[in-house]
Amino acid sequence: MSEMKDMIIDVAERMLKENVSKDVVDLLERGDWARGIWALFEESGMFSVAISEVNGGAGGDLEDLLNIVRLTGKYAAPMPYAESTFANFLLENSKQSVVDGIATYSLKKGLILQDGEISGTLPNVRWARFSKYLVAAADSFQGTQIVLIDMKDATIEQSSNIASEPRDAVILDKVKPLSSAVITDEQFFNALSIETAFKIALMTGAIERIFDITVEYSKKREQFGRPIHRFQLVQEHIAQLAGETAIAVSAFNNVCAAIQSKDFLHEIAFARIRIEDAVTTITSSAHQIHAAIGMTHEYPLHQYTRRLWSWRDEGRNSPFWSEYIVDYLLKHDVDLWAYLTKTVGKK
Amino acid sequence: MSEMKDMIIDVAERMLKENVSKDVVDLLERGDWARGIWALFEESGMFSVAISEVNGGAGGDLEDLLNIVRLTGKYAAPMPYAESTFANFLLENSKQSVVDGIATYSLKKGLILQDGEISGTLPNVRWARFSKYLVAAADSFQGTQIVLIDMKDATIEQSSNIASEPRDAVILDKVKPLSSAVITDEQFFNALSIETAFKIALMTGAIERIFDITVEYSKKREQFGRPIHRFQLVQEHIAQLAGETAIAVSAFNNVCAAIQSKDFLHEIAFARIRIEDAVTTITSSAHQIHAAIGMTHEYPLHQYTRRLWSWRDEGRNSPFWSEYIVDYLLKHDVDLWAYLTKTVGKK
Amino acid sequence: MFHLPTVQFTEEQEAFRLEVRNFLQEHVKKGTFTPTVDSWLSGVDPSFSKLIGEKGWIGMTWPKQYGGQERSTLDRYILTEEFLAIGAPVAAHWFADRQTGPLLLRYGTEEQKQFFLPKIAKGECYFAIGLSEPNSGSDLASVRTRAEKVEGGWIVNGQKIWTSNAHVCHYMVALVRTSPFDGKNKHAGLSQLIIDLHAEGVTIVPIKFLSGEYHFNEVFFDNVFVPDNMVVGKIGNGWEQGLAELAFERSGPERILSTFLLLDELVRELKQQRNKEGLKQASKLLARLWGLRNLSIGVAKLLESGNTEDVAIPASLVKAIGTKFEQSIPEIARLLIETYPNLEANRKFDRYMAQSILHAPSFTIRGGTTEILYGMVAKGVVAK
Amino acid sequence: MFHLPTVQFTEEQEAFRLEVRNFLQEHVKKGTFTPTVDSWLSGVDPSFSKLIGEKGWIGMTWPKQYGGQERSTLDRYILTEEFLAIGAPVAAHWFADRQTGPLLLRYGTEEQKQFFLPKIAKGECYFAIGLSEPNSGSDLASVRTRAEKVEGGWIVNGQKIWTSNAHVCHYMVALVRTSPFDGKNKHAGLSQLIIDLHAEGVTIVPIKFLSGEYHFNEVFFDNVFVPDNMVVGKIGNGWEQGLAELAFERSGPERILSTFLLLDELVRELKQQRNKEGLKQASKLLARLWGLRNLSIGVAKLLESGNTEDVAIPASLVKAIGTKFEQSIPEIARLLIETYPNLEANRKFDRYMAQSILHAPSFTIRGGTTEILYGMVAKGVVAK
Repeated sequence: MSEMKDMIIDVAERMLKENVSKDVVDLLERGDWARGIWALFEESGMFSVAISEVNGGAGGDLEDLLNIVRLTGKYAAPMPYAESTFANFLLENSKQSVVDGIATYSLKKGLILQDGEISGTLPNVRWARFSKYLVAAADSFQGTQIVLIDMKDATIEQSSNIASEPRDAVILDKVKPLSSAVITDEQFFNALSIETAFKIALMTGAIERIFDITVEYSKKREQFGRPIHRFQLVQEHIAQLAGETAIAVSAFNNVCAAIQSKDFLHEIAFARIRIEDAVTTITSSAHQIHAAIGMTHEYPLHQYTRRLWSWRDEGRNSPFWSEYIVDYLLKHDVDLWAYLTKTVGKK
Repeated sequence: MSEMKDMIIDVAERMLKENVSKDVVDLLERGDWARGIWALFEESGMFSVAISEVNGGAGGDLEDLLNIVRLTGKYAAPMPYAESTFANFLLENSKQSVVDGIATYSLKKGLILQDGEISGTLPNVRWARFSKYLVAAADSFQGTQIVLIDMKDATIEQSSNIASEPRDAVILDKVKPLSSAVITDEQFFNALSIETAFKIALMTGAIERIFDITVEYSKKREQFGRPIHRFQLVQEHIAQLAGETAIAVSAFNNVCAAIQSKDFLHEIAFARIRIEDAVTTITSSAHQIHAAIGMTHEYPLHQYTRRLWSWRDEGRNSPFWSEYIVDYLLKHDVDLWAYLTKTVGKK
Repeated sequence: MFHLPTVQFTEEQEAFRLEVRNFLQEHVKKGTFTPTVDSWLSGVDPSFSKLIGEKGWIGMTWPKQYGGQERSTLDRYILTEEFLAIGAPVAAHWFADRQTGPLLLRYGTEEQKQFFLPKIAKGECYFAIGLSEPNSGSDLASVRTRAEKVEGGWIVNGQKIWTSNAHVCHYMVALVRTSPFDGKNKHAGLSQLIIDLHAEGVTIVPIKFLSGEYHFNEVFFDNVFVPDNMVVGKIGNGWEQGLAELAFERSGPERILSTFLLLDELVRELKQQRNKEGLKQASKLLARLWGLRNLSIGVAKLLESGNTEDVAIPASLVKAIGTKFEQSIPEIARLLIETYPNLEANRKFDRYMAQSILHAPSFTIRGGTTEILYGMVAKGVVAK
Repeated sequence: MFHLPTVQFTEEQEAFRLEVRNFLQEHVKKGTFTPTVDSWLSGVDPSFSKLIGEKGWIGMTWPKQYGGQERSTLDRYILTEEFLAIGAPVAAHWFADRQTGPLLLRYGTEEQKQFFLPKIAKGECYFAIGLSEPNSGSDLASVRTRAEKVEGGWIVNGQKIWTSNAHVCHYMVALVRTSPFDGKNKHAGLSQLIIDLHAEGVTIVPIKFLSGEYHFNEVFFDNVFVPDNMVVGKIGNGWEQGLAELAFERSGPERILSTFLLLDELVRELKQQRNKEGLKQASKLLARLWGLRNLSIGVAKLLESGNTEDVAIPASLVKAIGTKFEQSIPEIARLLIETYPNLEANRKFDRYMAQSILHAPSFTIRGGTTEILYGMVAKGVVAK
């Protein structure tokens, strides 16, 4: 964790808290987004966190960036911050120049790069309609390449997820990339795992917020003449929310620590599997405590639960990471306890 | 359901209630069993229920028998009633003469019948040490055979399940069966499914009893100055017990009705899968409500929960029946809703 | 206490089931309706309701003199199952058929029965249920909407909330306070009135659902005049009347099948993939559905035989366990088949998934929360 | 409130882990002990405790002057994990090491510390915990065992129950009433006394566990004299002292790993079968274990840094969620690998399964029921 972390985090949280009201989150449903907070983030250098100084970055690290991403999840900030920063992460890690302005990315199969031209269709590309650049993986004779595409060259079919976030189909027909670079399978897998860390960050943020909203509601709301948090069955829900929130936050923090230590693939696998479990419990308990009011558009809870229900199916999810763990266990003759304590092969 | 059902059931329940106290159930742990209730059952013709009149039976049907088996589960009666009656069921259904006295059975792989002699080992045979006869499935050149063996010819290695019920290994070395008969694969599968119905009956009985014991306890036991059934979290456990008990009882009754209608394989599959689910919830909620006292040998709860934990892993269990359903779905191009409503192929 | 009757459907009942099924499948093919998850609450389609009314499939258990068919409870059960299994848009007439009809048959005046029941049966007259009020939640006795006696009727003032589909309904059966609130007997002084939703002083304000859809409303009453002949049953008896209504309507197929479309699609996709392991997981869901359906049909059979005493507990259990089952389907399905839930997706699995996820939280809230049901069941079994 | 510290173990810590592991594996090979599920409660083996004491592995965080090693909380955490992961019989000295030692270090007199701690550290002196009484259950304030002041000490009369392994212990720290019960302040007037279990007037009666095993006891006190120097802390302060003791001991590896042996055997058998689908199910258990372990280690780290304020809620959460996790392992495992649970089976999977099933119900009862923990957590977060 870099030394600037506490400061950056404080600044980011203050900006988000002051500028992302429920109305701002709702902008998406009217076809707009939070340009104001985007501009503030640009001014305060939030986009250069974790970009190396050579590329004009401010010198923070990935953990700092993931913590800001977590906050954008906590405030459901309707802007492509995670997308733009991860797009630049992909560019940097494949030794290409980073870009300014709104960028998005896709690591799905679907693009083919041949004779210097890219064709294919990518479904559910985040924020495509608002993006200036797309960073994507494309198959080529040289192997997988990370390519940078000018969105002016793409055709877009608009669609959205159940949280009303833009998830558009992007169609490329013989488009020349602005740049491209071959990456190894290992690099590609690393990119997938960092993408998963971004999703874990976003989901952790939303979980934290749901916990706060729900506990607050349980104090204010009365039934049968008492605040509802005094009923045992509500207490059970609160305890379950607290437990899953604590585990999600701690999973996220451990993923960050593992990334710093460069040995993180299994942590990311465990964290993703565990946090998807948490989403089920958290969304269900939070809505049950809120009852009818939580099902209304006017009340803010759904801005976080709908995002969790969307985000948990984005990127590589629980079944993918389960398979990763299983393949590892089947390939290596490891003692389970040594595996869990990271002491495999040590005596 | 035969007309005699209500009468038989009443008589059986009265006898069990009066004669199977906690002390009687405990006999097993001292190497003995309930010879008294066995004799009463013999006197009142409980062993000839569901045996055809040709074979000297009293003319009841399988549903009557299953209901008595359910009651022996409800009272944890420590005698091989289900085993002896099912052994005779196997004999009758393979057109062999039924036997008197204690009999047991095994439908596990392990025996080979060759040149008129049987060899092999069967693990976990119920009540073997007390049995006069063993009815078992043996592989032969003619296919599967149901064989009747005199237990004098067998070597027994005693063992017991976690409910302290005798589950012995039976070793046969070139033993001549008293009788034998070849059965078809279909007949064998039917036998497996009726065996499962017997287990469902036993488990349903134990579940009913656990429910009764636990509700009674929740009324008597006080904490913080109130009977515990007034605490919401105890109410949740009681409601879950009630729900799983209602579903188990109704599953059992539907299995009986299906057996009467001769179209029962899928019912037995569903019932077995569902009741194993119920066992998890029921044993956990009942013990949680009872807290420490339920963990003592002196209190009767464990006589039922330990049986459930044993019986649920006997015979063909949930994974086996899941596979049966899956194979059916994969082999037949059926509409799911038609399958569930038993209207496949009807227009 | 748990020995409910078992039901083996007769040939006539099976034939009726197939008749309904063929009719509905035909109309799906024709495009009369598009199947949706949770269609009994969100599938409002008055023209479909009229079509169903023409078939004699609304109020089908009622006396013929009031437009009914005098068919059995089990026939109605079969009909409802087929509607829900295919996701037919039956929401417009749902509450009138399920609740208002039986209420009027039990407590209504001859005039009310003659006036309302035939219209309901034709699929032309829809009723909303007016129970909840702002902040009342599960505490229904805290009703504040009041009716004051005037010459020839009552003047109603107050507000109902979470009223499903009030915007397409013609009337509401509202629980109102006809005597002042008595802290010692909160259930006294409540009455049921039929309120014309187009009467002067009634304002219906939509409440946007979290998905942006529109199912429920706030309904305001500002000096609304309700004539005496629109009182249901006895003044002051509203609590008992309303309670009876609720208890018997907890155990229908709509507490089991709200997300059946998704389960159906899950099994279809798994079969196409020949995914044996996935199907094994799904088989557990089928066993759960089978267990719930036995219980639910057993309750229907009990009701048909007129035994209402033993119904309350198993009916509450069907709702408590059934709605959790409905909720569990999307959570399990998403781990077995890759999906990205989207309300406008072409792929059915993604679309049903989106509908299921967004509607699911309601299942354990509407019609009595799971927490309230746990308390009712526990009190019931302890009292036996 | 949930941002617990993360821990990356140092090379020294890792070396220590491997030292412990090698030692234990060697002793399993030698036959010093047979691994069992839930060994921290049911694995009583005084000779093994002495062996551990010789290694300096009891009271290892305590000051050297009292026989400790002044090692860190995390070292002790690692040690405990290794004990439980291999199922070592650490029950005899368990409570003395986990609870009595810290209690005496915090509240004990110099004389008590010098007398008891070195013996505990050698693995020669075992303590029982005397909290529960007949019918007290979760309501610990309802303690009735009373101590009356006499010349030079106290006369104790009453009864404790569910006292784990009292039959092998030398002493008990008992919560007793030293002033009459005050309905308005149930927590006042309670004190902690060290009672010699071999003193006159003490009777220990075994309570048979449901499996026929023998872990817990009733302990009767009939005019037992306890000298003044055996009072722990202040007279009347027993509730606070006891509570602190409980809160900090809720989140150890013993709330996560009680059935780890079974999980380990499950994965081993699935790997042998190369059962990919079964392993996928198991991988979810691994992720749950990983999540709990992070939380539990985070709490240990907080305790090490002296921050006890933020510990109570996460510690209760580890216990509430961890014990349910431990219980879930046999229920999931039995569906993945064919088994017939048997305490005497040769096959480890069947044996661990039997041990797990029979012990599992205790996990969510002992040391604070899940229901009590839910209430504590909810009250805690609402108050923040």
